[in-house]
Amino acid sequence: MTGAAAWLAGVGPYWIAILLLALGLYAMIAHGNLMKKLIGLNILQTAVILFFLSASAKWRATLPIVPAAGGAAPPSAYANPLPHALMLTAIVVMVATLGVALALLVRLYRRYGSFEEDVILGRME
Amino acid sequence: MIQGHDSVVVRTTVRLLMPWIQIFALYVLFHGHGSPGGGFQGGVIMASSYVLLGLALGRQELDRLISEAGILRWAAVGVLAYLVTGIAALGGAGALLDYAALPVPGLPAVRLRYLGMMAIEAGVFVAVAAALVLIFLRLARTGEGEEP
Amino acid sequence: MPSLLPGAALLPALLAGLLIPWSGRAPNLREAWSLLAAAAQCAVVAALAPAALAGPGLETRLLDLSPGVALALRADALGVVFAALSSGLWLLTTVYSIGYVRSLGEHAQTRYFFCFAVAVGAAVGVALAANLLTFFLFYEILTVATYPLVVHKETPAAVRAGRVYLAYTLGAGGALLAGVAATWVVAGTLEFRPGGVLDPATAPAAVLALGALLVLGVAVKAAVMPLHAWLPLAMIAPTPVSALLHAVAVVKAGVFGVLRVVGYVIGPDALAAVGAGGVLAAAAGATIVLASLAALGQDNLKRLLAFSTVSQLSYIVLGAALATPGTLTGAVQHMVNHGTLKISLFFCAGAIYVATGRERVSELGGIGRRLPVTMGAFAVAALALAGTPPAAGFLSKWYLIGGAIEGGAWPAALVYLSSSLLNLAYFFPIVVAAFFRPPPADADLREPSPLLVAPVAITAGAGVLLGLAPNLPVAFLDLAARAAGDVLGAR
Amino acid sequence: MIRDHLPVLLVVVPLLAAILTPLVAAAAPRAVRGLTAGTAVATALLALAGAARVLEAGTQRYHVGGWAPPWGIELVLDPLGAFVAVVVTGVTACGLVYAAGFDDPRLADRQGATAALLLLVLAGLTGMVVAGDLFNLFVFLEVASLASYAVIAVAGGPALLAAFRYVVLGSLGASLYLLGVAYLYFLTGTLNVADLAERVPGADAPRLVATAAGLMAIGLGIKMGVFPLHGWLPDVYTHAPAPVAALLAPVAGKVAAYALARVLFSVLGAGIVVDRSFLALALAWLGAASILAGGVLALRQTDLRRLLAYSSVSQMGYIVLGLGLADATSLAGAYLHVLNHALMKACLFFVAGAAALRLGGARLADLRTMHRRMPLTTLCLVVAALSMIGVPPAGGFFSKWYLLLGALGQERWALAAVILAGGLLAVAYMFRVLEHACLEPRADEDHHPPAPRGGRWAEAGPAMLAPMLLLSAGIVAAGLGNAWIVSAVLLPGVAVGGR
Repeated sequence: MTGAAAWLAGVGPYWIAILLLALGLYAMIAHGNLMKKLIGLNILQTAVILFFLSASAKWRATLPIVPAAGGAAPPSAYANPLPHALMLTAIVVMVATLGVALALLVRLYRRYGSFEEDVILGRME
Repeated sequence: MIQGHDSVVVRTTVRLLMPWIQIFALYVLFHGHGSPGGGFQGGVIMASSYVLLGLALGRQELDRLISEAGILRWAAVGVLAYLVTGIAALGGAGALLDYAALPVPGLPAVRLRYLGMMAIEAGVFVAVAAALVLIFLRLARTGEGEEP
Repeated sequence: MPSLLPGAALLPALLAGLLIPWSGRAPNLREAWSLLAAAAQCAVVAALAPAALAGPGLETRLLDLSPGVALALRADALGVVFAALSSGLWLLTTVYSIGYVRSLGEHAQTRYFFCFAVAVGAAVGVALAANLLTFFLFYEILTVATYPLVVHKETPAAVRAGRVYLAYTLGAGGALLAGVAATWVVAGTLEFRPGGVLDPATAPAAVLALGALLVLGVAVKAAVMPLHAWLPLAMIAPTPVSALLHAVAVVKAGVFGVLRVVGYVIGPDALAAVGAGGVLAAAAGATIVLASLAALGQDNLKRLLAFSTVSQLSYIVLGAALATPGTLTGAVQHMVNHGTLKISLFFCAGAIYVATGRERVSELGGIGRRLPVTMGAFAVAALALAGTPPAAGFLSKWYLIGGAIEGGAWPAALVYLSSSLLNLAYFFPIVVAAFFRPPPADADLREPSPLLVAPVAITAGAGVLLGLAPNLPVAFLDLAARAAGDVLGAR
Repeated sequence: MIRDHLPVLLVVVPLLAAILTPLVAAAAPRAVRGLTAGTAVATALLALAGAARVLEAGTQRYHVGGWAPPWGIELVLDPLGAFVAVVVTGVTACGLVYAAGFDDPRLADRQGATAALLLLVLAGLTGMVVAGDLFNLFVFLEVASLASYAVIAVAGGPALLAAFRYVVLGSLGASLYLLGVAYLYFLTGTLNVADLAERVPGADAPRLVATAAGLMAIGLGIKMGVFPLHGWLPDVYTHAPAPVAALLAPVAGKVAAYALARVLFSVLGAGIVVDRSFLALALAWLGAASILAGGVLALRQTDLRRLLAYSSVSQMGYIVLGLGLADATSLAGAYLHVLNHALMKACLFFVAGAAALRLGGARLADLRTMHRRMPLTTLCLVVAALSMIGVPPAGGFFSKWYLLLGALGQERWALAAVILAGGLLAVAYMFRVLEHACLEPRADEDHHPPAPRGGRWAEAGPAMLAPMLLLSAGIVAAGLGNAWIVSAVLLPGVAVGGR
């Protein structure tokens, strides 16, 4: 394997996840626009999910499902399904969060006519 | 308010695609046992068909097919199906969601597991599809009437 | 000895606390509850005295407050003295209060009588507490229950005084709480034991810290200088409140706390071993003299009485700090004597105010001719407090001075003597002016309602009687001697 | 039969009711109040039954679907969990009865949605308590959080922005927690609490474990609203609908605190948070900072609910401080404060809600006539305020008492001083409230004041009053019964789960 491929197969994904995490956090802090904050949050959540998944990534692995016809693969050929199942749930949670947040943003926009936090605060008074 | 798309091509294609998407959604649901898929994934696909319809034909067209209140009820029914199946297992002296203990006489445990899981997945399917459509409908209301 | 009687001593106040708000719309019934409760409490506390004289006293253990620490009440000699004092004076004050608040048409009378009952119940709880945590519990309830009485007038000045009162007393409560917790950590017990609970091997630094926290906690209510500032301010409360709470229940709970802490937690020996007794004695001695001097300069009668209280309270603190048999007996006895006499003086101040609307010493010229009973009682109580034989003040001072000399504490004896002279110096001009100046011109000045005058006369008379027969109606002197013996006999 | 299923029923019953509510609301709107209040009371009774069962027969483990861990989902009800479950469900039951009686016309048309969401919050919170693995804890945390974001926004207006900020910060917290969970999973290959407790000590990766603990502590700290992670909290509890704030404020943070305690003491074990390790020190001082900062900020508030929100920051500090002190006495104090603070904060928020409804607002100035027009409510206010200050025998005193014993026992004088200072700050801010609610300052020195000025009787309805009075009684009962709670439930619990 070349250097880059080895890095990607090793700690690389972790660094990428952490980079995304930092990116999302930065977006959440730096922007006064609520929509951009929400996007930042989504990047951050995705980063956590990626981080979790990268632990169970396995080259040329297969599903841990025993075919009805028999002929199961050796256990070492299976990918660990648990992180996938967990992250599927986490994604559902993320989607639900996104839904709630968007609904709030829609109502905020209708009420105050802006996504900018300063503007909304100004109009609140 | 989402307006329908102008193009006849788009409108017709979407109409033609609808049943196939929905059949695919059902396929993913029923095939969740042996391959990737299941109620959640199927439900998302199911919801996407309605979202597509809404985007192509407009909100008014969609409202003729479904109402927000009705969808909310469907979502509740889906979760209810899940819970009722789970709780029914208590009646057979099993733990919650222990399908083998479902109080259906005359069926072997393997069959009960299969059917129980199917009922659960169907519940998830309905709930997820309804919830996602509901989110879409709510967000697509933007601009109708001012927030108090 | 296990018994339900000490617990029963709390019941009357508790029941009154429940019944008074219930009868808020029927003032006569409401006041009847107060009177009944006070009488019942007197009876129960009097019944506790024989066992306290004969042995360690009756004890009630209720539920646990903390693992290993029960909500327990023990009627030992010291406790019974304070409980009897509070109960007896509650009865008189209730009579007086009824006359006072009705004459003035005070607002929020239900709240007033309710808080009064709770405060007196808490004072009895403080008196009978068998351990530090129980003591702390009632001590805090006392603070909180008296706050509405201090701010009773709800004027901005009263609210400010209430804030100062809370800041001092609850701040001190924090120190006391720290001390209680530290006692548990250091000694492993919170029981009051005559002679103290500390292991003689306890590090001096720990004893010192413990003593500082505990004494600080109780010294604020005992108004030891420089922690006395709340007391003159709190005189803004209605006079019966000042009388009972700031001459009797609250401040006496403070000095009682000093006696408990010195005699039953730290122990006089441990205190002396770390040199803290001297510091406490010095602070108390300074307070006696300085507060008397401050009283000389007061024109407002209640403030004058407040500074006199500050001074007299430190008699007791000084007695506790010296810890000889004589000073301890005198200190306990002085709680009773000062309480009775000072309440009499406050009652007089209130009666004068109700009758004439006057609060200033300079306005009292000639008033004795119009209010002969009230001012006569004032004169008797003032002289008795200054230590004129054969009245009560003389007796306790006799023990205090004798004890101080016995313990070789000559400066303390001098402080006691000089303070007696100062007492005369600030009381005598009032009495002289009241009787020997020409009476004021307004003709309709006369004695106020008998509900006010009777308690005045009774307390002043009791002040004299306590000097002649100090063991009546409760064996105060014997109990005081017994308490001193308990504390010192455990050496 | 029921007693074998108690752990799962604690979650399923409110969940089922939450799902049924929209259906019932569509069919018979008037039945919704009875359904929600009844469900909450039933859940509280289940929690009591669960606690009785745990005390009698030991920890209850429940395998969902009959699958044993590590394959199946395990629910666990142990003494501490049962204690927290009783607190949470009991206070929530009071809150839902109160909410059912809270006849605010502005909320009438959203009643069904509000009720469903509140029941969902309850299901999420009980789920967090019984979750036997860290991931399900996360899921239930999010269920409770998502439902609370939505229900806060029901009030509209400023509550929308407050809810949005809560979404962002709360999701950040949940994500950080999940990141910490990922670390532990990578390290041990399991998420089950019992398995983790066995494997983490042997893993010999102290830095990784500490990082995971730190991430989870920050994540849950946001949910708890500990200073300086409390930014979302005051706005949320000020602007949320009054019954919603009254329901969420007392319990939501407590369950997060309980989760943190479980993570620190049951999962990571004694080796991590002990004897002034960095984490223990950080927690203790974070708690101390929270006590002081929350108290100081509360001093300046003019709105009762905002004041109470900052006081929550302060009181939550006591719990965190207890976790940081990390000995049996302090932990018992921290758990006891979960109970006491839930009781008194619920009572105070109920009072604030009743005042907002009946006196036209919950600013301190609005409380002026309260003592005359709402005497029973004022009584509840006084009892809860005294508990907050720490006047015995109210419960609030005793949790501070155990914390103080713990701090002094470890000779940590500064922390002991902070505990006492927090009490004095509470005196300052609560007596400000009491002054406004109980005194009507007179301008002059007139001793013959006129008869009380007009103002009609405005006491809240029985469905609102009864929970308040019950909570006030509970505050005193929790104080008088604290020795039993501590010696029978908490000390054995922390001995098993903690040291």
